[in-house]
Amino acid sequence: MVVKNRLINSGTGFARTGLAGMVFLMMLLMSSMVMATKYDVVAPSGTHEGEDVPQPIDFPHDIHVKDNGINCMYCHTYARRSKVAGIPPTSKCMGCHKVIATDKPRIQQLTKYWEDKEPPPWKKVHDVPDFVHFTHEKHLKTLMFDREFPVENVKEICAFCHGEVENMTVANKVKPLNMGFCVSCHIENKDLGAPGDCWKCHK
Amino acid sequence: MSGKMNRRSFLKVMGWSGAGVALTGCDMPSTVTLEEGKEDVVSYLMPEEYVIPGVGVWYASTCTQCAAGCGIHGRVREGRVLKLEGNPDTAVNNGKLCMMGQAGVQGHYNPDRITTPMMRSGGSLEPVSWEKALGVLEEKLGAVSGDRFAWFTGSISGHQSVLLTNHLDAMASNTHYVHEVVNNAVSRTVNQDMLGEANPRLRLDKAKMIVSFGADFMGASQSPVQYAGQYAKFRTNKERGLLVQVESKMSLTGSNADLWLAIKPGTEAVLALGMASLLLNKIKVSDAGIPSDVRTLINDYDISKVARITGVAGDRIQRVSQLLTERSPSLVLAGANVEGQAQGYAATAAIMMLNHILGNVGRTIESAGEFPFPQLMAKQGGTADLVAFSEAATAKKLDVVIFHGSNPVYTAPKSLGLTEAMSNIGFKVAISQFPDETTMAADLVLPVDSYLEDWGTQVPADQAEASAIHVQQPLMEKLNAETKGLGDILLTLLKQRRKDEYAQFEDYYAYLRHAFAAMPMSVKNDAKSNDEFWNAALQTGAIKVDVGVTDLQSTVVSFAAPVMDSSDGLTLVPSPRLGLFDGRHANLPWLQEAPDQISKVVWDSWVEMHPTTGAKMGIGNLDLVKVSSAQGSVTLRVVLLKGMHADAVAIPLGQGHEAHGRYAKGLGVNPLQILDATTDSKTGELAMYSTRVTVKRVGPADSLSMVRMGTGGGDNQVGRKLVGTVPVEQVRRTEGT
Amino acid sequence: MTMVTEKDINEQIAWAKINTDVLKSMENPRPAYWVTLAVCIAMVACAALAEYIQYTVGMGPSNLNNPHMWDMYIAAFVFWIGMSHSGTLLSAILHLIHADWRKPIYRFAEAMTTFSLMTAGLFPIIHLGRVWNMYWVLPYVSDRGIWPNFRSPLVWDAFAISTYLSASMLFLFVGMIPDLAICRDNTTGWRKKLYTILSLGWIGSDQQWRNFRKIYLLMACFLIPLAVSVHSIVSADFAMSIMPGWHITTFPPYFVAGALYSGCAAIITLFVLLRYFFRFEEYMTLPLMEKTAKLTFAIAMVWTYLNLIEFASVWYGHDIYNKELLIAKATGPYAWIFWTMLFCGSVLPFALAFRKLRRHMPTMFVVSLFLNLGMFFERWMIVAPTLSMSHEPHQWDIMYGSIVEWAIVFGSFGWFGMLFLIFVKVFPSVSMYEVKEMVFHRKQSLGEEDLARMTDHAKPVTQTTGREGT
Amino acid sequence: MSLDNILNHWSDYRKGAEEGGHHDYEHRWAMAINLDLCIGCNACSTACYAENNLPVVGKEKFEKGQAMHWMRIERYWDQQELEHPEQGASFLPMMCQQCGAATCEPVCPVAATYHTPDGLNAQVYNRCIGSRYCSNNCPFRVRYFNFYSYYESSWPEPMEQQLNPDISVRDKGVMEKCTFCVQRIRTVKDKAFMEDRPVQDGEVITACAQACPTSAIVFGDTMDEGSMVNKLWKKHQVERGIYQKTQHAKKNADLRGYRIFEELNVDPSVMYLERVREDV
Repeated sequence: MVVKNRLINSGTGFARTGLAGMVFLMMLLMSSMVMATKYDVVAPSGTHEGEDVPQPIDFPHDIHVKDNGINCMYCHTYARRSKVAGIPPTSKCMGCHKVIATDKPRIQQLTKYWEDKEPPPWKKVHDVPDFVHFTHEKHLKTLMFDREFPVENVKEICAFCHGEVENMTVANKVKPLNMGFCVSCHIENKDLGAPGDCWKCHK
Repeated sequence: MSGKMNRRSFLKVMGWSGAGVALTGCDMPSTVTLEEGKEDVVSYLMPEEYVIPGVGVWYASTCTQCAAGCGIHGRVREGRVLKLEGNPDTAVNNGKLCMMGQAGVQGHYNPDRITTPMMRSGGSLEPVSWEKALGVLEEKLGAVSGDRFAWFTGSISGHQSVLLTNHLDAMASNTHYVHEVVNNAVSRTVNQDMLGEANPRLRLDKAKMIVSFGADFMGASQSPVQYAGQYAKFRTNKERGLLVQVESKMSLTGSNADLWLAIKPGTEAVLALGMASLLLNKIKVSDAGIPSDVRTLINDYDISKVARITGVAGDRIQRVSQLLTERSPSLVLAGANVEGQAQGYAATAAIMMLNHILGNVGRTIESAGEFPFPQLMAKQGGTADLVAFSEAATAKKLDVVIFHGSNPVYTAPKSLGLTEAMSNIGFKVAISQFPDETTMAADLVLPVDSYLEDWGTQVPADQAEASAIHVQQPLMEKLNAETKGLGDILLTLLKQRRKDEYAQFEDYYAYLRHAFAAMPMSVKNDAKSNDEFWNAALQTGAIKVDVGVTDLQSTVVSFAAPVMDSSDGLTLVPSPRLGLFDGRHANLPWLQEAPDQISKVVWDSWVEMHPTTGAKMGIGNLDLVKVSSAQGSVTLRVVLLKGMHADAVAIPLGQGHEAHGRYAKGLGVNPLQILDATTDSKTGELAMYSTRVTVKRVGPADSLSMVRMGTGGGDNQVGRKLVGTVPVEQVRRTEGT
Repeated sequence: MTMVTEKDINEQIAWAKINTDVLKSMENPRPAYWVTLAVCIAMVACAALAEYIQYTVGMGPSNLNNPHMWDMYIAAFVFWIGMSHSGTLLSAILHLIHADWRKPIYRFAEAMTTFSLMTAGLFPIIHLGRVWNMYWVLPYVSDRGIWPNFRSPLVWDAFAISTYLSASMLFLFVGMIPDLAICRDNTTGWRKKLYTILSLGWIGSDQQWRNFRKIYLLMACFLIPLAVSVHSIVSADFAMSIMPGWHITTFPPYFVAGALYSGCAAIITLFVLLRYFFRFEEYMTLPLMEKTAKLTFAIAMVWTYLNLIEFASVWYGHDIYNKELLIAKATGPYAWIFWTMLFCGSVLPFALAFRKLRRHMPTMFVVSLFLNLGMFFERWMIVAPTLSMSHEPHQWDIMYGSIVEWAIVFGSFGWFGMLFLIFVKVFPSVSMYEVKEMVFHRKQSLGEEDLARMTDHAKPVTQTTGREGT
Repeated sequence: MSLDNILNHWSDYRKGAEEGGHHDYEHRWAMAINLDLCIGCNACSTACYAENNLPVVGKEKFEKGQAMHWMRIERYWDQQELEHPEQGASFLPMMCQQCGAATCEPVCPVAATYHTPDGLNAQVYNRCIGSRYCSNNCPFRVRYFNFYSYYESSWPEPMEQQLNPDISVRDKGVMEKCTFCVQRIRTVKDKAFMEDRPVQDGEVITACAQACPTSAIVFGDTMDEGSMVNKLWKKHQVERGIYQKTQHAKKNADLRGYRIFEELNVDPSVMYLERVREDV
């Protein structure tokens, strides 16, 4: 079923000869039957020169991810439950920073917000246009949970679209996140059930 | 309190992640290049477990768009309420919601909402602070006492109503004017006299046949959604219900009748008596319990006479009467056009009598039972209070009046002279959401929360099988910091009078929590704690109340013989409609743009007239005409419709606002303005349907904003099968229904 | 039709005279010219303004509405496409069948073809809701990997029209080369530069003539099927739909006939104008007008016949919607347009059957204008009523375009006029070398051959002309 | 409509609607509307405005016929010969019929409208260039075109806060139409996907069906055997596919189910049940 749907609704794709197409589809059929989950994902290609976005607090991703090895989904906890990854609630930050590194200026900044009962006005870095329906949860499910991909390495999957955030302080857009970017990946990963139907993403 | 803090925190409006507020990028350039860091994304301070950004959450509350008090579910996302649906847990509307309810959000987000308190300085209303406003109010209220102070509201129920009553007797006053244009006041009186209950429970779904004398129960009625739901059952019953509608202007209900009979306006009582005489004298139904004078009255109305007076064919009357006896239990209903006659009481009584004769009482008209919290029950309005109010005002009997949820300046006929009388009232306070006519006439304006921002309880007057108290809770944070909830305002006013008694309640929320806690165990259905009961109530949006079982009495009161108004001219039918209703919703664009169900006109007023009547006066479709009564005249366009009696013209309510925001202002005309001030002797209700008018053509045909019917083809199916119609026999055969 | 036919052209006319006459027509425009040109430009300006409004505000101001998603724009589009067929007919088809009487008049017809195509091409673009995305109908490789819908007649249009336009432009240009050479040799200043470039170093050598003839013939052959296909495809815009009044099998021939019809009518109009203003009486002679008129008459009859076929097939067919629509057309709010169309299209052409009238230029002028009016109404009658009275009675409605819409439609005439006026002053609107051929052949047929005398006469004018006849 | 799609599925494309077209469906969303219960009250229409960010065009534009009501209630008077319409009015809720053999799809030059594996006629707003051919070729006339840019005029501050984030706000020059509330379908399907289960019947409900006070509208998946809507279609012997097929299926001509303009072979996804009236 999965395969069939992919065939009929490939609303996108590059020109290729009918023969090649047929052969390709044959391969798809067999392969997806044999080892449905055992696929290595082809990461989308493309780079983007994102400008530096000044944030209320220069949140150092590198320290949290690289040095302290905190999992992305620990803070961006909505990613697996919702279409948006979400910004961690201030309470979560304070969970640790009531005690940790309280002497650091940035932490004091944070604490100030906390005491004023005002969440920091974070700026959006990664965004898709409002007419696009993108869900983090489905991508995580297909790319990670369904493939028994080790959760601790989730950052490799996040990196597909967000780049290596572990090496940034304030996150910075390094992938184009435009239609071509999405489409190329969806075509490459058809066998993971990446849909080609326009209405899957356009709303 | 803490519970509340959390609540507010999760009601916080978040960053609108993809809220569709930005354009689609359909404009050029065709691909949106998103700049990073332009949009804010606000995170929660402390999230509730069940609130996930990007996922809509549904909260139960209660609709206050009309007096029906349907339960609603509001879809909240990122702290904004987006869409209202019916609440499946409330029996009144179980899961359904009418167009007015749907448009509730537009009232809430309306650009013309009043955002700050205003006080009249010099000629105009100037913004002031709450402190100032309340200070002045306290002083004014201090200066007045007894009946020189009054509240003027629309139908009101629940704990707000309780507080209001308490405030009245804190002011040692007992003048509370309750005014509704769309009302069933006369029927309530008649029911009270004949059945012993003002609001018995109508069971359309149990009836095998309904004869409705202009009762638009699915349209502008006391509980449209509830009766529409009952109608659906009525139609889908094993034995499909038969609906006969007798009226002089086709209503929404009439347009769904199996048999629609046009009757000469004002002669409904005669028809009822005629049917009674058929039933008693021809078909020999028992006349037990009918007072002798009524019995003799009935005998005067033989079929031929009735047919002559009403203009309804005799054989039709006979057939319908015959069917009524065959299709038992049936239900006979009297509508606003019957109640709103010079002899409204008598006419309504005559019609209700048929239910007695046919033995419908107790079968399709049930007792609503004993509601355990009488103080919470709805104070339903009528027009009698409007008359009383304008008299009091004219007689300079009022010093301070507080208006809420009603717009008398707009709804009162000129003949009542209210507009002038308003100036006789020393100090007029309007607790209002929109700058409507009354609010603009007030000296002090207090901005009130929309019902989607406010706490409260509503008790529907027309309860469904299971009686209930409906809970109203804020679905989002206040749009404007300056507005206050009605309950909170009432509470503040009470604190001004009875500090000691009400000081304990920090705000209306606290009061409600207290009141709920105080409720008897019977309604708490074994909730462990008060909090649990409270949360359950918020979740379901309703508290089921056991009203026990009582029986209705079935008597017939003696009523005056119908007097035919022989004066010439056409009778004006000021028809309310689902949508703009009595004009209160004229500021909701969705409802302005929703075509009138029958004439399909939008954004305007029009006068409906039968083609023959038009032909007689040389008036064509869409001509500009002047409709004049003794009280004045309005000029508007004609729509020729066959769903009219030749002696009647109908002008829909709702338009003709001089204020009430950008969407309402300056559109169409207000037929209420030209009504006579005659009242029904027995109930004092305005006889809204007895005004005689003349129609004169003053201009050529021109376009009226109607759904496109340029070639006139739009009115009929020109042989295509768009809406197929089949006889009921065929359906019985195929579907066995 | 009398047996004593006078000559299509006076074969005694000297080649030199031909050159001078034609070249003269290209020089020192009279005030009338400037005025007309100004008027045309003004019309274009109005249209541009209207289009600007439409572009910024949206399609709303054009009064298009739910039933009428298309209106005058598409009608005008079809009209102009139709206009473009005559040129091909005269130059290509008649060329193949060796009807040499075409020679004096095919040049401006061809120009007409090109320019009306350039006008027609604008309309599908103008009527788009999002003009800035028009290139999406062309297949091009992008990282999104999306393509146009090759099943849609509009895409076929895009291909067909662009092909036809480029082909007809090329045909016009190639056909002009020898004349351009003549212009080159008889002008100075910017004109000389221009013609030098355009004439591609034509010296009239035998080799060049041989190639020229080959390529010209080849293109003629190529152009004819193209012309037919283009209008068939345009007709597909309607015939491929399921709407009553559009979903009609006979549309392709019907459209082609209509196209040739309006084209010929337009030729007559311009024939008269050029003959009068440029004093081309000697080249655009009455017999030629007669021939053109007869041709037009024949085509008019074909068109009428196809009309009747359509009516009959609708009338006796089972498509009730279609039949209702036909009746509505004839009796409903559009009746006046419908009957005007039939009168102008089928009755009026009988004027062309009378020799007297055929030879009376003012009459021909007026008649030809009315023929085209009829053709314009025909297009209107194809587009509008179907939308007004389609399947869904609730959406029935009549609608007449707004000022914006009409401004753009009229502007298109200005646009066409402008292009044509510029053409006639920059390029020879009568083909000199072909007229010379014609004269030469007519002489031959008369058995008089005096090349020498002719060339002598020709000498003073230009060096090259000497070799031209050969 | 991509090139590889044509190349790969050429033979599929040549399949007629009677053979299910070139589609291989996951779902086939469909409706059954009981006209006997439709009272013409406009609840569905207004609900649609609320759900789908439909602009309010105002008096003048409405007069011009540029209104944007995806769900419109048509009112017809039968018995024209009588002096009064004694059997009331005939109401018809008319929205996009999501045809199986939709006539709007093949004519769109840029394939902005196409058929989804859910059996819906998708309209991709961003792809649309506004040729309006689709609307011209729609026998039901249910496609609405953005003749203006309504964003400022129709949602003045703070009304834009009511806009539904799950569906975009269309700008000028774009065609739009009823989508069977695809955003609701999408949400439910995502949910089902996350829970590795099929979509349940009744889980997806369109705004109109949810609002309808008389429950005249039933929405569901005709490929789900147990679904309410499928049962209704079966009961009334109306089948997907074109005329001949449906006529063949309809053994009992007296059954109330029918599809509008069946004879045009567009295979609508909306089945109407005839209005019932009793002669008195």
